[in-house]
Amino acid sequence: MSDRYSRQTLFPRIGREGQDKIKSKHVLIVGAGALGSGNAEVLARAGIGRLTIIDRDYVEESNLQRQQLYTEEDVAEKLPKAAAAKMRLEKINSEVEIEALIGDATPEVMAGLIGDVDLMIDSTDNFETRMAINDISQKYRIPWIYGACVASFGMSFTIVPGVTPCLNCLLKAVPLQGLTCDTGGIIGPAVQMVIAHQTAEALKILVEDFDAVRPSLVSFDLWRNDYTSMKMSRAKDPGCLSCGQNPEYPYLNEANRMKTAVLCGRDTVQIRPPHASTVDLQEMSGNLSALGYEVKGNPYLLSAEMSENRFVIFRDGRALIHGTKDVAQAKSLYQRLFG
Amino acid sequence: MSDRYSRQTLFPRIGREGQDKIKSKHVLIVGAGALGSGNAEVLARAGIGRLTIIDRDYVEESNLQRQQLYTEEDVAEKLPKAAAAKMRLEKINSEVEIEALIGDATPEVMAGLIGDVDLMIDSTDNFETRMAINDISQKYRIPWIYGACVASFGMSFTIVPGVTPCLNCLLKAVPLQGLTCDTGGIIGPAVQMVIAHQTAEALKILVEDFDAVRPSLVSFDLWRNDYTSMKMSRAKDPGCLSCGQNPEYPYLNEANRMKTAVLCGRDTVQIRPPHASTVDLQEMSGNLSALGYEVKGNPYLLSAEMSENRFVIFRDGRALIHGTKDVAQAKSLYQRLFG
Amino acid sequence: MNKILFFAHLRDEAGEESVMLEASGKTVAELKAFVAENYGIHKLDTAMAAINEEFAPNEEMIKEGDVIAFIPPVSGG
Amino acid sequence: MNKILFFAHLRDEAGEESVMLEASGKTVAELKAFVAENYGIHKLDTAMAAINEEFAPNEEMIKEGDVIAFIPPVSGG
Repeated sequence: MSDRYSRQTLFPRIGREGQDKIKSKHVLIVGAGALGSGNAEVLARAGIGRLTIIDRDYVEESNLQRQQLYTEEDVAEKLPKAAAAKMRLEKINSEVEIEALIGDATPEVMAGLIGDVDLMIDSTDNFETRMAINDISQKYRIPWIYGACVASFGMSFTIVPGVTPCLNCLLKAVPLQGLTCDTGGIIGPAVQMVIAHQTAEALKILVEDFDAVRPSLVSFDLWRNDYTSMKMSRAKDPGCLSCGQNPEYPYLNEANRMKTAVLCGRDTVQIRPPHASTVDLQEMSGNLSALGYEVKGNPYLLSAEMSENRFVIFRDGRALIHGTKDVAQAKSLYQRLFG
Repeated sequence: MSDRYSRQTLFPRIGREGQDKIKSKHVLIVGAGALGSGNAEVLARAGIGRLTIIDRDYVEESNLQRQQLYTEEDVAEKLPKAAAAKMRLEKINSEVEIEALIGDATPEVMAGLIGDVDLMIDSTDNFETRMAINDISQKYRIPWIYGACVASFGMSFTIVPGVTPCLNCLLKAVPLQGLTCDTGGIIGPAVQMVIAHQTAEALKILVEDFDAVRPSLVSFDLWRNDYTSMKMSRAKDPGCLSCGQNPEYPYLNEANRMKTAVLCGRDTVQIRPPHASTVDLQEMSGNLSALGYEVKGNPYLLSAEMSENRFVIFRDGRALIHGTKDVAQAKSLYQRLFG
Repeated sequence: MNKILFFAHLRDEAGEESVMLEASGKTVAELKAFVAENYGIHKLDTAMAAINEEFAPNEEMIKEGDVIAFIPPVSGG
Repeated sequence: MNKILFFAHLRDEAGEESVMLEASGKTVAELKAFVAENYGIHKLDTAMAAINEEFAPNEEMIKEGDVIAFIPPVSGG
């Protein structure tokens, strides 16, 4: 064993045996934004054997404030995040095998990747993908770690199939209009705090110290000096469609997904949420203005424009993303606003 | 204002006014190890105006497991940490003015740097330097943020002169033989957690939201799922020699410092702690063996050797560091073992 | 009486960190509806609820002295 | 009775997360000495003590029912 991991093998709950286990494991990180880049860096430094990272976006200037693997040069070159992450991670630890996938983490894509994956780390920015991760976790019996943050607030919860409740037990449905970093802002320390929790849980699972896995959902607000643990033993729903007695894995089903269509000849992608809902157009208008968009609207719809981004949102949640035929990019923009 | 900080100015407690304040401020980071590199990265991404970073070490292989600015190439080139940190930080944010100082953070050196510094962030690995930071903070009325971690445990406390108790109120003396990363090991998530707390406090101070500053000392254990806040209002000692009515700033005084001497012709530095103490040689022997040292000893002393490092420790805390005439490097090795 | 705690943006919407209410005998779902209407909080129906720091489903009955926390799931990452 | 909580490496040394003791009437310094001797904990004299989650100096007198936590200052960074 090289000197490289000496400070980690000195920690008795890992030791040399734990280090060998970490080296033999494969982690799938879904998303390479703030949480994804941070989680990937901590695990690469810790000596994970294999990392698969999937992300559909490229590095933008507004990412640099909190996404730790990226530089100004990555922005200038408009590198896809997964590719830029892989390059930096290889400089950090050339012993780690890294697979970078540029594209949308659909249920089919994730199911195809899951083969020998030991753990999934949620680093996505929307609940549709999280619910799909949750169903894949249950179907293939692979633990995953939920993490999210907005403003100075964040939360994390570790889901071990057969042991803990699952995300569908807690949420029952995809919550629409959760606050996102694009609507509520985000500070770097909140990102770091979620990463600290997700990677600690990851190390416990990788060294197979399941007794140490946190049984509660943690939430915190670093600006308000709050830290709360919510016990989860009673959250398990025996009738849950994801983890109950007769699972249907509803979020692997087309019917529960966002519908997208490229509108021929119009250079536009139409997005329709799986279930009709009512968007608060006035609130959304305020959020978009704060982000720098030029916004126009009426009681039925709202149109917004900023540099190359141009879109229209209707009250029922339907949207037209103009100026693109790229479905993944259109979904990315939509989900950054709606969560 | 560019798009770069849009997600941070969207956070209402910062806003555009707060962003301008951050841009106008100067932070001194003492140490560029795990906490120093992480704190520096978060603040550089957040758009701090000026950073001064001081560190006496160069990048070693065993640092890569947790010190986030450094790569395998920095190890191969044996770059000083402060210099390697500056290079990476400039790629992350070329708008930040960064001064990298390679050397020992003695009280005199720190006092010379303090001119227009708005905040000091403790990222050091020993209490002697922390007590000096604490005295400088009181003497020059500059807030500082204590942070430390070992194993899966860590703590942080924000010290605002005239408002909170100071570190000398809490500790009364330099605690000898605190656990260090070299004796108790350390995991990356514990580092990230301390950084999250230190940088959140830093942002509050930089935007001058002093009401939000955390009034308690936080400590946590990520493996054991502990998180404790200790209220500090009653900790203030009116007779404290650092922050009381008749301050003497004892840690700016030579008498309370480690004594070092280069032993002529022997390529050896002698180190003597300021006050005699009793080292548990048996425990130290176990720690050093776990780190990979070859250790020999008797009831009076212990000698240890690993590649180029070779030293002898006596029961009263005195040590001879062989094979070097560099006092800063010798102190670094000593303090990594004794804290 | 019952103490009701708000987390994250719910706190901004409520304008307070916590309120005191008589909630015993109500279910979690009923309390959510009551609070949403009387304190002008949007989207409380999708918030998670804890009673005395333990997750509580919508059907759960609130007892005298219980402390209820509303924690909104967040999505950013 | 009093609950005594140990943090960080003190917990490893004590072999327990917490112990129950009769400590009322003792000062913090006296309790430290007693615990160090009876639970084989080194270096407890430099640990910080909290009574009911509030920092307590060495001279502070412990009362019936107080929860005492010992938190060692750590140095790594």
